[in-house]
Amino acid sequence: MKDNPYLFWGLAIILMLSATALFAPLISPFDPSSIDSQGLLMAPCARHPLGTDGLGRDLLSRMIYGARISLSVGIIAVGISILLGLILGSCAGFYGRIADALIMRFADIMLCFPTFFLILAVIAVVEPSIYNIMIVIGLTSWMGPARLIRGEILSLKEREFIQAERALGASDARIIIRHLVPNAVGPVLVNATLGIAGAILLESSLSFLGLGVQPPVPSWGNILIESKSTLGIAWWITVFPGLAILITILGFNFIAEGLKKIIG
Amino acid sequence: MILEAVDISKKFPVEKGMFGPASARTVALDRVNFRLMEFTTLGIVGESGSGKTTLARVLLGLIPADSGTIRFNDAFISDFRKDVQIIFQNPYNSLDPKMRIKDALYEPLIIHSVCPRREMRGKASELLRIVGLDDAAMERYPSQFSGGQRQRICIARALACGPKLLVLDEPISSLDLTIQAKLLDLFVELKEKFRLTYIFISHNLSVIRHIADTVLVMKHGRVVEHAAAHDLFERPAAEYTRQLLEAAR
Amino acid sequence: MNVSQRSLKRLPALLVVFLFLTAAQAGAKDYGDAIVSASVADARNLIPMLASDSASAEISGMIFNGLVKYDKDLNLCGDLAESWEIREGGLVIVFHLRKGVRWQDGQPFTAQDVEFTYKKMIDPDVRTPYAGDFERVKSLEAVDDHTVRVTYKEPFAPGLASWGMSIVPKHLLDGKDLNTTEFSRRPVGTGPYVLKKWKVQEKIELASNRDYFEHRPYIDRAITRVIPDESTIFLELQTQGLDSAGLTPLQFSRQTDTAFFKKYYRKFRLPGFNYTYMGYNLKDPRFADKRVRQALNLAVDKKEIIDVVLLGFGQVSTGPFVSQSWAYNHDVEAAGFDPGRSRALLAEAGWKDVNNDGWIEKDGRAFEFTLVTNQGNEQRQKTAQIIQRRLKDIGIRMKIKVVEWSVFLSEYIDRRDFEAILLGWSVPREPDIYDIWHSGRTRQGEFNFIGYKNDEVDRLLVEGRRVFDQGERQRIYRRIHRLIYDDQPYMFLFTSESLSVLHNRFQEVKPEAAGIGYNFIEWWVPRQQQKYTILQ
Amino acid sequence: MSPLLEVKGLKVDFHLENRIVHAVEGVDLQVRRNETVVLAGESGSGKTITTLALTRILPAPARIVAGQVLLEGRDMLALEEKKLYSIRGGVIAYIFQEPASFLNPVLTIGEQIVEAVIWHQRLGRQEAQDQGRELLRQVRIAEADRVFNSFPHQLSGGMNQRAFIAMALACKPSLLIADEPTTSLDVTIEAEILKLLTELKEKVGFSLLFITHNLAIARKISQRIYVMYRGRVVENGLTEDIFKDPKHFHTRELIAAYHKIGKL
Amino acid sequence: MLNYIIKRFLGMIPVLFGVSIVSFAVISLAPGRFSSLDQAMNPKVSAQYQMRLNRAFNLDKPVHVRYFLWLKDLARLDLGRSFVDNRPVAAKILERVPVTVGINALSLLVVFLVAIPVGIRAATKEGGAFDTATAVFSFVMLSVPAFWLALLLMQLFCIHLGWLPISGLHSLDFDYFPPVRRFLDVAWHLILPVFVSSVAGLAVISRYMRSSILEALQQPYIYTALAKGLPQRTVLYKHALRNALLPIVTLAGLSIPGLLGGSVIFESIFALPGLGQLFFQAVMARDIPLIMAEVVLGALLTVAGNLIADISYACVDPRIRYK
Repeated sequence: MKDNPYLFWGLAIILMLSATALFAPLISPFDPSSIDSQGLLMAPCARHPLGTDGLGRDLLSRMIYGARISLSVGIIAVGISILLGLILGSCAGFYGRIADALIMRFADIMLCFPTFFLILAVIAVVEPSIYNIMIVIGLTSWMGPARLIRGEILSLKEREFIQAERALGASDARIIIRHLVPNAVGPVLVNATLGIAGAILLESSLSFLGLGVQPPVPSWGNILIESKSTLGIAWWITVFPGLAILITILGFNFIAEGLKKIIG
Repeated sequence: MILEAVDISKKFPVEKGMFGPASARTVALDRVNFRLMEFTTLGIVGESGSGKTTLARVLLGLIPADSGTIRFNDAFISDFRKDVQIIFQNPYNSLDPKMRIKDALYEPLIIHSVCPRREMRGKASELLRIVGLDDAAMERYPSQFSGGQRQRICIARALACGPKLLVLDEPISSLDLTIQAKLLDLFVELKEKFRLTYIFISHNLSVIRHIADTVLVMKHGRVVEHAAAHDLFERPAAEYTRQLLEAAR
Repeated sequence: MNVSQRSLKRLPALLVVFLFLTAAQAGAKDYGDAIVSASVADARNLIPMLASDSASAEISGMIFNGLVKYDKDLNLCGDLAESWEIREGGLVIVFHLRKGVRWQDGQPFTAQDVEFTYKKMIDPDVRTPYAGDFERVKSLEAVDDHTVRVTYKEPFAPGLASWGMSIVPKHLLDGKDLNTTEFSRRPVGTGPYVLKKWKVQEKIELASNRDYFEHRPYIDRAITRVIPDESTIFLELQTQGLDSAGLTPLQFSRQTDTAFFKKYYRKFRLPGFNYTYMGYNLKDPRFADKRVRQALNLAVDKKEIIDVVLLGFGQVSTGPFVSQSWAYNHDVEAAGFDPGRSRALLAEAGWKDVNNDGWIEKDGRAFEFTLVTNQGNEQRQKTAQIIQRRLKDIGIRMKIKVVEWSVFLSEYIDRRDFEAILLGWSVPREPDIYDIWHSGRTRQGEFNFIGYKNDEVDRLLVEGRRVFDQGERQRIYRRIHRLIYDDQPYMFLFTSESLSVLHNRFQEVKPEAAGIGYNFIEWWVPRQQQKYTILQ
Repeated sequence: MSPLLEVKGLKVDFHLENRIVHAVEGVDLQVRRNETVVLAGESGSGKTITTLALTRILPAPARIVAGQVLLEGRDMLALEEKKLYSIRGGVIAYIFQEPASFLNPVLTIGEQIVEAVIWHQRLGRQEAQDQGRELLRQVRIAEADRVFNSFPHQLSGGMNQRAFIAMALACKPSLLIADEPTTSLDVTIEAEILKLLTELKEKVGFSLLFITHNLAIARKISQRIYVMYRGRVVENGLTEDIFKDPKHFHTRELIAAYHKIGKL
Repeated sequence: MLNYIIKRFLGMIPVLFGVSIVSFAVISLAPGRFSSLDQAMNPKVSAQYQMRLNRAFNLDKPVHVRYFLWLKDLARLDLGRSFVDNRPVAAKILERVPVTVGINALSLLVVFLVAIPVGIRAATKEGGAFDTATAVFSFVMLSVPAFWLALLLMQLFCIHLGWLPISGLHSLDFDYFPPVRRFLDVAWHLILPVFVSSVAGLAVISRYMRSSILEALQQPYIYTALAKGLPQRTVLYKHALRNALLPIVTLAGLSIPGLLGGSVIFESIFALPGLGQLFFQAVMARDIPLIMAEVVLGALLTVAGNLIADISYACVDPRIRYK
């Protein structure tokens, strides 16, 4: 592990953040949604290490709960998109011809839409709770992984050890599960970590447009957006969530780089 | 007679670059006929592009032939996927890099349920012993072996389900001469021990002379000559065969 | 004062400039400079009758005039009409038009233009949202070039105010399809400012109309920059990139008490023309019970909302009017914050915390409802969260649902598919609120979507429309105010003050009931302080 | 007469991530003018590394640790990099195993020949192109013009190797190093290339250092053979002596395999 | 070449058709309808007005009928009129294209002009100070949320230091400036937006270029070039670089659709009249003709971009051009 600094630091950051998210109720000094009309916009001080926001809520607590939201949005959204990508990608890659043409054309169509249009369309039908956001981001970002997996499987299919498996009489399903997927999983994992980073960024951009996670539930994205109007006098409400997003995505990018080194 | 190939033909579409006509096709196999006697070794010789590899893949059913039929004598070949196996040329490509040798050997045992789960380890180590490797190989990955050792593992895997016919597509061509010699001896030994039938494909005439009983010479997908090894090397009938022999001397 | 100005104009330009120089010391006002303000959205259509969005309405308001307008004390006074008479008990209004008024392209303004505007207003093909009041007119007749006689089907008091609608030039629009004419991008009006340049989604530049019938405005150019993001607007203010802008309570109180702002800007805190309310769906049995509505009203501390959300820049609202309007009934006292009485009233209505789990129930069902509000309005979301916590204190569980604006209208408001909504009304100067409170206005798309019905209020609303005398109307509307507040169909929350800031180089800016913009053509900037001077 | 090339105690190490591999452990060899010497050995014996070390075109991880390479008396290892430019291609030229991968895929054959001629003989472009076409005819390529303007992937293995030889001989080197030039070719074409090489050697006059693991070829074309095993020269001598009376066990093993499946 | 392009164009039709169907369905079936009301509801706006609008815009007809009406107009290349201000949709899009395309093209230019040399230098000096510095820069810039960076830079450069203008494309009296000053004024306004929008691209392309060069330098034909005695510079810039640039060409081709993809957030913070804003406002107001026009246009560009990427790759890589 030591000879792979990227992976080491990446995992360190993400584990620390996951711990924060997991034990949020224990380590958060205040209830994130408790409004204190006397303590509006207090600068970072002993009582509020990261200061308070426009409604007098403690920023540190909101950031800690925000970690829970942003991380879970990232991980679950990418989980869905990777799962979908895996299924559709391997079918397109393995069964080829019609399946390939259909799935890839469908991916082309989906890729033509700007992400927020797809997301808006779904959010307009289902109101923007956290879970819907995760599902929506997942449903609208499977095209990248699908293409990647299809490419991997197309190249693997020609390799001789797959022909040998066929000659041994292995069924298609066995070949896909036992041989194609394990060999394709490396690059997919790298794509997944980058995907998580992308999903977290996307959630914060959605909050900017008012479509992200709805207040009072805190996510780094909507804390950051609410801070826009107080940038001049309350720099901390803008700086800290931004830094948190930066560090988290940096962590995932490091893991991706580290993984790339391992799978070569 | 263990196998008879009748008028096997196969064409491949040729990619003429992104903008060329897609319809041009090259001939890979052109009405190939031959019979294979049980317990013998049929050598197939030809230069690259002669169609020998395609023929191997057609025989294994990995690629469908455009026309022609392959008739197996069911006295010998009752279960096609069990009784007919293949060894490829490039040892670095024919083993799943993500799978331990133990699991690679288990694959045929599981697919054809050759023996119950608990006996598989024993069977696997026996197979390794047959091809001259020891149990230490079990837990290691393909990347930790030399080319020669990997080819031995492939042989062990092919033998796992007790095949009758082994198609060897240039099995030793990419190895050093000394290792080629050792593997040839292994092939001969295994043929006797398990009463196998070989189809041995190579572009190296001296290897074919060493191992083949009968020889098939192929050029541009057609069988140019089919004769007993001894006759072919002494009195080649076809002009092309003479050229090959001349070039190799 | 008007006559002397006009004669000056006929002198050759050079001489005029000379006169200015000499006149400057004598305390006369200087011409020149520009005022730069910002709008979150670009104007959509500058034809006044089609300008349904606020940005278009504001810009077209400077280019056109109506027959009447509101003066600084919110009373109606003449604009294009010099005077008017109410005849036959309110059935007929005769307008006497101002003489010598010209369109910005030099053509004279006549009664034909008024007749043309009226015809277009009631033309079904013209997509104007303001046709309602004009459909009450039985006939309009241009007696002569400067007299217009309007006859109503029945006396219609708000009719007079409806003639604040801008008049459009017949000679330019006759025979054209108003919905698609290019006129909407290149309007010609009678107003103090002329459209000079419109760069889409960037800026709209208006230049002063030298021949404006009152007098030439002192400020040469009025520029509106389109900046979609509020915080970017505030950043521009901090570098004097803008001369005037609205402020949020936070910006007004904390961010603008810096030396920079005190040095260059003047802050204005003016009464707002709006109120925010929580509307109940009166068809819901729980809210049909008046005691429940009054109990909820007692449970929420409006003062706290104003302090936290508006930082004190707002007043508690006690009804559908704003305090600076003559229709407002100052005797109506806000019910105050009394959770104890609220619980008692709820108990009286059968809502008690039977299994004392902290939530009150009736016939086994907990009091739980969802408040729906629209996205993009931070004040409403914060208010909802405070109400949520206060209702929790008396055992009522209220969920908040924030929905995108157009979904809010079509799925909740139009379909009456809500238990309670958090919304606001902008209150026009004319106090006629028939469309919101009359029980006849509850069909799809109409504004009495809470389904309010009070016979006396219905009768008074009709009466208020018939009577022209303001004293009599005042008595009616004050009565309506009392009745509605007692009925509590809405929990009236607050009226937020309009906070704005203006660069201090502009002189003669006097805040009045009608705000500060009523005398815009009088504003001027001393020559040496002028910031944007360009060689014409 | 002093030999054209003399290598004394050449040592080359490979610095991999966590270990050092001694690829060449002290090699001594000589090549006289117009002589054909074979460097025989199996894969991993260090024969290719030895030849690349002669003009210091080793891959990054390789480092020359000791030894001298005397070319007409001058030690190549001590020379400054700039001085080597005139030697490489001018005095010592190379031919490699798979012509397709050792030729630049995006440049025409002509361009790759011309650039060497221009660089070494400072000729004008037009003159260089004429000389290039003449070189192609010299290596018996029938349609010299077509080949001159084609790309490597449009030509057969044999044709590419002929072009490669033309390129190597463009600047009339005195020593041609051929690293298994025919291993990837068909038997018939292999014979043609070997015939071409010997003919050119007689006509143009250069020494040939031929690297192979195939003793049949070694016996056919060389006067002297060096046998390499695990980075050392284990035996050297006249070709016939080696075949008649091999001393080292590895040489004997090679000869035995040759007799069994090496010759026809 | 031609029949390949024709084949690809024919392939495009189903995709574009699919896109138009999906977007029409999505936006028509999604709840919420076009309404002219601002968020500050004005009671003076009469109710029948909404009915008139629905009739005027055929909103009262069933979805499939409306789709065919739209398709019929599209066949006549008439994209219809925007609900919001009744102006022809084509005009509304065209007037915004220069801004969005301009900024995107500029940042693409900056990205490729800066990232390629940076990538090359980082590769040739692998492991050196420059290499690690660019690596850190790339990682941070890849991870930073663009609008957060924009806000902070605005606060620093525009407010605190006052060097740069905050928003907009032109200074106030731009129309009265002499041509040279106009050019400088626009350039001055574009410094921050172009920088922020090219930051991510810079990071990606420089990393990509670095790994592409390193890979090319390990190819066998590099040994041939060295063996010919060519100097280090020629080996790097002629042999290695030309091969390493191939994937970059594809990346450039694939970013063509991005040219028209304005970023909503970006344009609202910098108050730039781009297509991103137009599209977002259209979707929010359910301005169906405008949405359909932009979606189909975007799809056309995406597919065209892919084609251009493939063709440019073929032009650059002879292995694909001729077989």
